[in-house]
This record gives sequence, structure tokens and C-alpha cells, in this order.
Amino acid sequence: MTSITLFGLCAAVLIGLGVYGLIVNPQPLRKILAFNLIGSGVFLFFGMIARRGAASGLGGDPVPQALVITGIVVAFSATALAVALLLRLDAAGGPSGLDDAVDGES
Amino acid sequence: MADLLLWAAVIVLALTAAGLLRLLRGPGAADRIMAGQLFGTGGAAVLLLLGAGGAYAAIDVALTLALLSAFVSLTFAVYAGRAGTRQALGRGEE
Amino acid sequence: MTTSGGPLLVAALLLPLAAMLAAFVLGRAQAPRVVACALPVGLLLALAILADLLCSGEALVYLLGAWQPPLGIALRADGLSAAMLLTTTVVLGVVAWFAWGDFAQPANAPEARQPLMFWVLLPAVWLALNTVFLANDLFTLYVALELLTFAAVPLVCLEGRPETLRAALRYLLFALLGSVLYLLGAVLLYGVYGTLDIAQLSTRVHPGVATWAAAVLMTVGLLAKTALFPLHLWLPPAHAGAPAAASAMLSALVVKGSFFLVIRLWLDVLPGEMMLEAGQWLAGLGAAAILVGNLVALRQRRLKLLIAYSTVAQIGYLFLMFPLAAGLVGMGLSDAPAVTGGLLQAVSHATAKAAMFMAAGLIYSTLGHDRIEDLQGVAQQLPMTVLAFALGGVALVGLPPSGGFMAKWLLLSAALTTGQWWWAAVMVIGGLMTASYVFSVVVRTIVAVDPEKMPKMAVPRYREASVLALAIFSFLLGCVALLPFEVVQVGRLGSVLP
Amino acid sequence: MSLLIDAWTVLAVFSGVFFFLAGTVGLLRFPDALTRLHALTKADNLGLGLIVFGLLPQAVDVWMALKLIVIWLLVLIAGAVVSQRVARVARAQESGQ
Amino acid sequence: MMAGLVLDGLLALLVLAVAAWTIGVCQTFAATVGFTVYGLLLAVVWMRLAAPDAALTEAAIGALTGVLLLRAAIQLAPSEAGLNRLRPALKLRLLAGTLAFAITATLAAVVFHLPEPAPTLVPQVTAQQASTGLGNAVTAVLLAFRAIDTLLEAVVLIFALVAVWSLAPDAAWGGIPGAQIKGGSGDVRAYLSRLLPPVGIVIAFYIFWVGADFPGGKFQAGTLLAAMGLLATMAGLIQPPPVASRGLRWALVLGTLVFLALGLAGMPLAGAFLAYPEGWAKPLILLIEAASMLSIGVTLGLLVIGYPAGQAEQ
Repeated sequence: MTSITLFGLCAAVLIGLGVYGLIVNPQPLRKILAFNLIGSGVFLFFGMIARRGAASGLGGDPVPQALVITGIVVAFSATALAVALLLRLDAAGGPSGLDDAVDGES
Repeated sequence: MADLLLWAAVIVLALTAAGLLRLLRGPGAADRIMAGQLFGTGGAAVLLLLGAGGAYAAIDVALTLALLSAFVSLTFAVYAGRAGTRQALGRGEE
Repeated sequence: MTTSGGPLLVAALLLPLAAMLAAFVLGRAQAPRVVACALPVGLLLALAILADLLCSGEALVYLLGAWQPPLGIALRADGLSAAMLLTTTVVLGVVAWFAWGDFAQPANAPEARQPLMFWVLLPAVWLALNTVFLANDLFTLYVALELLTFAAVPLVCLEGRPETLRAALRYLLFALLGSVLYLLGAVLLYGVYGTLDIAQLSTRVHPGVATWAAAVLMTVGLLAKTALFPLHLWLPPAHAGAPAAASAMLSALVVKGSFFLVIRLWLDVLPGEMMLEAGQWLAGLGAAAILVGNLVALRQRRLKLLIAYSTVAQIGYLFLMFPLAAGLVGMGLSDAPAVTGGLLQAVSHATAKAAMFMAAGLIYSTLGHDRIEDLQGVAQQLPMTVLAFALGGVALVGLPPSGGFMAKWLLLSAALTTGQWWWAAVMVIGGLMTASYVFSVVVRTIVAVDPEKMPKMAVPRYREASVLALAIFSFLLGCVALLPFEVVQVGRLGSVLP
Repeated sequence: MSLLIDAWTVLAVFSGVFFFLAGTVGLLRFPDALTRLHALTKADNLGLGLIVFGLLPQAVDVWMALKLIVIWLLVLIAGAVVSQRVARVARAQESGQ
Repeated sequence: MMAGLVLDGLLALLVLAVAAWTIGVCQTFAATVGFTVYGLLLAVVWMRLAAPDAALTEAAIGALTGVLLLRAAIQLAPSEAGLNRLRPALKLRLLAGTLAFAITATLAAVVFHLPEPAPTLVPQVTAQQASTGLGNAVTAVLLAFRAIDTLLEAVVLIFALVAVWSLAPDAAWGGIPGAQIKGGSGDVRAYLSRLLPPVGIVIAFYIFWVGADFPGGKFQAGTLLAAMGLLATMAGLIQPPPVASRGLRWALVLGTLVFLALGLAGMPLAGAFLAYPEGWAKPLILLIEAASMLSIGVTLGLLVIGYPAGQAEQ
């Protein structure tokens, strides 16, 4: 097994862990955290693919590497928005920020 | 030479990983933050060793890391004094 | 190669971007004016793109920076894109018209939050959608999806009530999960085929483990954003809690963005034999959405929630096109009727649903509530609004000559041609259910009451007119669609066609 | 000459590694937060410091050497702040018990 | 090369262990500390994947994310206390576990089914890179070949900030973003916040400057600037301008405007939107990057600070 495959498998497990956490953890902040885990797993997967594409002196395919950078910044803005929304909900007196127990309207 | 430095990196990483047990065990926030700090230092050391081993860009990453771990620590220092912090830090695992 | 009409595509991206930036920086009373100037120009642009398509008979392409894919990124507009561009501009135009007075900056006062945000978010939605319709690169489309999310989420909680904040948070989490799954699929495709360009992928993709995994991940991600059953739970509270003009944008347009990518994925990127297998699943979910959405809509007590649940059901119709298109291709026929039917359903629902949400908004602001059982007398007070609501409802049910009729007729005939009668049955049952709740609402409103008892909140005539105009447009869409019937087929990548 | 430099690097780097070991063992084995803090600072200051000293002769240009030193200084600063703050948190924790 | 494989194996194990702990631990605060550590580890992983640009971004953005989450965990602690004790139902956990396992297993299968030799765009990149005059291939991809993504990404940041600001209570609109923090100026931390930002700004400009030819660039530099600005703000040394300020809004869109203007200039001068005239690519790209760095720095910093909360929030 090479290092590249190893990190590929690592990414696969990270994504699984993140999905599990997103579903199971009741606290919204933990869901946001889990989303970040999924995101980093996806980026790592892309990094693995980039590394596989190494050729002619470059350690990796620069196209996916560049996309990962864009992706990381986008994921950060998503996190910032989600956290702000959560804090605002908390300040507005939402009951414990529980977001999944409000199906009662239907 | 590069190989030796890489082995040094392996050992430092393994040692910081052992320090991770403190992060797991707690028992208090103080210990968790200490483990985090150890990780920052260890991470910087690993990157330096990688960098000296030939991946020169790792030095710049270590520089960023060192600067920002100082930033994270300072942020925590600011927030640690504020209301609500005590509940968050708790007294450790129940 | 860049085609002669290519620069129009750049303009279609830059116009909303410029409008959004200008509205944000200038703020105050300037923001709505900027938007009001940009929308008519956008309409002309969309028409120009459509005209270019019809004249040249092929897709418009623009190579950004003159770099060839797969290294560079191309913008591409085929008939589907052009139709959606036009719909978006029309609906946004009417929404802006409707919202003009609602979101006015107070005179001689500091800048207020809600108006500013509304007039910044409207061009933001526009930019995001245009990027979704025009980008031809899976990663650019990911960025576009995120743009759409960031523009749509704050619309949900513009009023800042806790329950809308909670709905917005839930929507955001669903949407983020959706886009990250979509991205994962795109990553897998790059790993196998070494390109993200849709046109190149359409010639290279073949079934296999990685392709199937990518297809499923991307589809599930997009379905979460489109709110197809059973991933629809976030939609009703989010769409029903927003201000009427925002609900109209969300329900009519925003969910269509991710749906459009489902079409792109299955019709353009993935090979036909994969759709043959997956189409039944997609349509199965669609059928469940139609039945469940309509059933829950029937039980709603509040008008806005009813309309939101009807969106859940109507989204279901959109997914019936996939097995029908695959079936037609399997019989060696053109899939045009199914694809056109699906797209027409999207357009028709966009216009009808926007009109209905805005009508509900007017009713709400007149009565101060939207309880369905207390709607008596509304027709006396707001005749144009009730007429608009009814016309929109007719389009949803699918009676002639509405666009909905045309769409459902195309889908029905495709279902019967390919012998998939069960989808036809679902459509008919869904239509009957829709008819019954639209009918029950309209009947309530036309019950006359003593004029003295009616609240006398005046609604500006122009707002009623805007809603009615959109509803009439939706109602007559069936006739219009008869003319450039084949336009949506122009420039299709045709990976489905043998 | 280069052999001598390499020998210096190896010696210094592995002494640094030793202090990391000391820091980790202390963090894991010492009985209370304040003594653990004491162990941690050893790893921070001495461990990384020695590694930096060891790597300095390997620097390809003066900028790289400068960066190495700046990194060490930054970690020292962070260490100082964390120590001060953690000590306070730890004391609050202990007095609360 | 044995050492390399051992290092990578250890790294992968550590990443997974920290990630699993972050998901499983009871306290949210502890989870956020774990996440900060996780970001550090990922930066090392990116180095091992020969992606130094991504490593820099991860290190920088990871710290900002860490701060964002740490602060939120502290602020939400009182209201989340009840949720921490909530154990999800076994059925839900089983369902989630099955789903997670299916996803992981599929992806693992894909890892072994990826084609050999791997498809790569390296030949195309190296063939075209010379015409941009840039030494760093990643920067060439970001600012020349796929410039539209980078432009749209800057727009994403603006959208996100608009979205965050839109959450402000009506009464607080127009005010200064974030909750005000009283800085104890005699404190050791205030002293350090004076010391650190100048160093940080120098480093940021260094990272920006080398970005054309070596790993680095505007995102990483902008993130460092944001971090330094945040430090100074938290110590009470500077105050973010009010959201109603026109100057602030111009600063936020400056990078995008410069990008757009030069992109449009490419239409008559170089024959396409976002194309650079022959021989001018590098200076123009540096100009775009410089403007973007400032806008990105301000935007990222304000994203962490949050919406104007007025007096209400403590």
C-alpha cells in the first residue's frame, strides 16, 4: 500500500465519520463541525487525486490543488455563516438551538 | 541526512500523538489547551524537519502555523476571561 | 470555440454581479434603483441569447480567458439554459415590481436593514442562478451552488423571528451537506476522467464503480437542495416563513437551480444506459413527493404553508421526465417530448408559484393572517389577487391553456408512448388532489361577507397588478410554448440520443 | 566540513527530540495541571529551540535561517501566553473543587 | 523511503483518531479544541501530499475556523448544556452508522478502482504556464486558467458577509460589527497583541509576494492579515468600522472590482474576458492579487467578527 492510497482511504473514513456526526450529534454547533469534517475529507480525496497526477517535475496536478484552495475558503465562509446564524438564534431566545425537533408545524 | 530528519519527524509526531492522550483524558480545560499547545509546537517541529529535508515550502507553512497558533492562543486568552466561559470549560468530564 | 453570441453570456453573468455590488456599496435608496435598471437589461439579454440560439441553431459558447477546456472554463448556453435564464429574469422582474413598496428605505432616516438586504439579495440570487445555467464546468457549478445557498438562506430569515432563523439554519445545513456531496461526486469524476468540463465529460463518461458512485453522490446532494421527497423537510418552514417576495423567489427559482443541475448531470454528463436504470428511482421519489406533498398540503390550515407543501409536490413532477426520456430513447425515439415537458413544468411552476406566494402575501397583509378557514370576503376586497391565485392554481393543476397543461400533456403522452402508465396515473391523481385544495381555497375567498366587517387595509393597486400579470403569463404559457416549441432542444449535448 | 555540519544537525535535532519526549512524559505523568504546564514549556522552548538550532546550518539562504528563528520566537510567545492563561484557568479549576 | 511511509501512516491514524474524538466527545468545547488540532494535522498531511499551497491555506483558514468555533462554543455553552446530555436514539445511531459505513466503503472501493495511469492536466499546465510568467503552477491555475472560479470565490465571500450581516437585529443595523470587548490594556495579552500584528503583517506580505513563483498567495496572506486584525480588535487597539460605512463597503468589493475591470479590459486587449495581454500577465495578476488580498483580509476578519449585535449581546 502506498502513501497515496493510505490518504485516500483516510479521506473516505473522514467523510463517513462526518456524515455520522452530522446525523447523530444533536447540537447544531457539532453538526457544523461534522460538516467541516466531511468537507476536509472531500478536499483530502481531491488532494489524493492531485498527488496521483504527479508528472514531469510537479509533485501533484496543480488544477485540483488550486480547486482545493478555493474549496477550503468556500467551506470557511459557509461555517462562518452557519455559526453566525446559530449565535443569532441563540440570542433571539430560540429554545437551545434545537433545530431538528420543530416538525410540529406540519 | 534527509532520511534521518524524516525519522526525527516521525518521533516528534509520535510523541505529540502521545500528548494527545491528555487531550482525550482532560480532565480539565487547562489540560486540553496544553495538549493543543503541544500539538502546535510539535506540528511546527515536524514541518521544519520536513522543510529541511527538502520540501522548503514547509518552512513557510511552519511560519504560518506558528504565527496563527499564537493567534489562537491569544484569542483564547481574551475569551477565557469572559462570561459564559466557565460553563464551557466545565470542570472536565463528568 | 467561442461562438459569435458568446459575449452575451459574459454579459449575463456580469450584469447581475455589477448590480449586486452596486446595490451593496451604494445602499440606501440607490439599491432598488440599481436593481430596477438592471432587470430590464437582463430581460433584453435573455431574449438576445434566445434569438441567437434560434437563428444559429446551435449552443452559444464562450471560452473564458480564451483557455481551452479542460484547463480553462467555458460558458455554454443551450436551449435549456436560455429558457431558464428568461424565466428567471421575468420572475425576478415581477418580484421586484411587487416588492417595490414593501422594501422601500424610510425617507430621511438611516439606512434600514431589511430593504438593503432584500435589494442586495435579489441580484445575488440572480447572479447565482445565471451562473448555474451558464457554467459548463462541474467545479464552477459547485461555486455557483454555494452562491445560491448564501443568497437564499438570509432571505428565509429576513424578518429575524426565531422560528424563521431556525428554519434558515436547518435549510443551511441541508444545503451545505448537499453541495459537499455534489462536490465529492465531481471530484470522483475528475479522478477518473481528468476533466470537469461538461461537454468533454459527455463524450468520455462510461458506467463503472466510480461513475456510479459519483452519480449517486451528486444526485443525492442535489436532491437535498431541491427538496425532493424524502429530503424535503426543510422546505415548508423555510418557504412559508419568509416574506412573500422572498418566498416567491425561493419556491419559484432557487430550488430550480439545483434541479437544473440534475438535468445537466443525467441528460448531458451521464450516458443513457445509466439513466435507464436510475430514471425509475428518480421518478419513484418524484411520485412519492407528488402524493405526500399534496396529501400534506390538503391538511394545511395556513395558506403559505399550503403553497409551500404544494411546491414539494410540484417538484415531484419535475422528476417524472427522467424515465420517460430514457424510455423514449430506448424505443429509438427522440426524448424531446419528455425533456421539453419537464422543462416546461419547471417554467410553469416557477411563474405560477411565484404568483401564488405573492397573492398569499397580499392576502396576509390585508387580513393580518393567512388562516384558510377565515378567508371569506377576500375576493371582494382583492379581486385581482384572488383571480391571480386561481390562475396560478389552474396552472398547477394543469388545465388548458396553461403552461402546466402543456407540460403535463407532454409528460402524459410520453408515459403512454413508452408504456409507463403508472407515472401517468400518478400525474392524474396528483392533479385531482391539487385541484381540490386550490378549489377549496378559492371557494372560501369568494364567499361574500358584510363589507363592514372586512378590514380596510389598502393594498396598492400596482402590487395586485404585478401578481396578476405573472399569473396570466403562467396561464397563457401553454399557447406561447406552441411557437418556439423546439427551442429547448437547441444545442443539447445529446449524450442521451443514440 | 559538511560532515561536521551534519553531525551538529543530527546531535541538536535529536536532543530537541529528547526534550519533546520529556515534555510529553511530563504532560502525561505529572500529577496536577501546574506541574504539567512546567513540563510542557520545556518541550516548547527547548525542544523546538534545539531543532531550530540544529537546522540552521542546513538553511539554503539567510532568509530561511531568519524564518527558522522567527518561528521559534513565535512559538515562545504563544507558549508564554498559554502558560499564563492556563495557569489561571487551572487555579480556578482547583479552587473550585 | 521507509520513514516516509511510517510518517504517513502515523499521520493518517492521528487524523482519524482526532476526527473520531471530535465527533464522539461529550463537551462541545472539547470538540472544538480537537478540531483546531485536526486543522494542524491536516496542514502536515497536505505537505505530505506535495500540495504546499493547500497546506498554507489549511493552516491559515484552519486557525480562523478554530477561533470561530471556540468562541461559539463558549458563547453557546449555557444554552447547549442540556443538549450535551442528550443521547441520540439507538435506531438513529444504527441508521447513521450504516449510511456512513456505506459511503466509506464505496469511496474506498473507488480508491482502488481509479484508473492507472492517473489522468492529469500537468502537461497542459506546464505547456501554458510560460505564457503567464508565473513560477507557481497553482497560482497560474487560480488566476489565469480558471480565473472565473477565483473571481466567483471572491463573490462568495462577499455573499457570505452580506448573509452574516443580514442577521443583525434591526435596531443594531448600521453599527459596529461584533459584540464589543473591553480590552485590559495593561494586560500581558494586550502587550502581545501589539507585538504580534506587525510581525504578522510582514509575514503576510512575504507570503503574498512569494505566491507568484512559490507556494503562497492572496488567500493565505489575506487570512494572516485577517488574523492580525482580529487580534488588534480583540485587544481593543482598533475597532472595525460600522457596517453602514461606505468606505468599508468599497474596501470589501475592491478586489472583485479590480479583477472585473482587468478581466473586462482583456476583452478588447487580449481577445477574451479574463485574458491577459501578451507579456502583461504577471504584473496584472500581481495587481489583482494585491487588491484581492486586502479585500479578502477584511472580509475574512469581518466574517469571524459576525453581525452587528448592538448592546444586546454580552
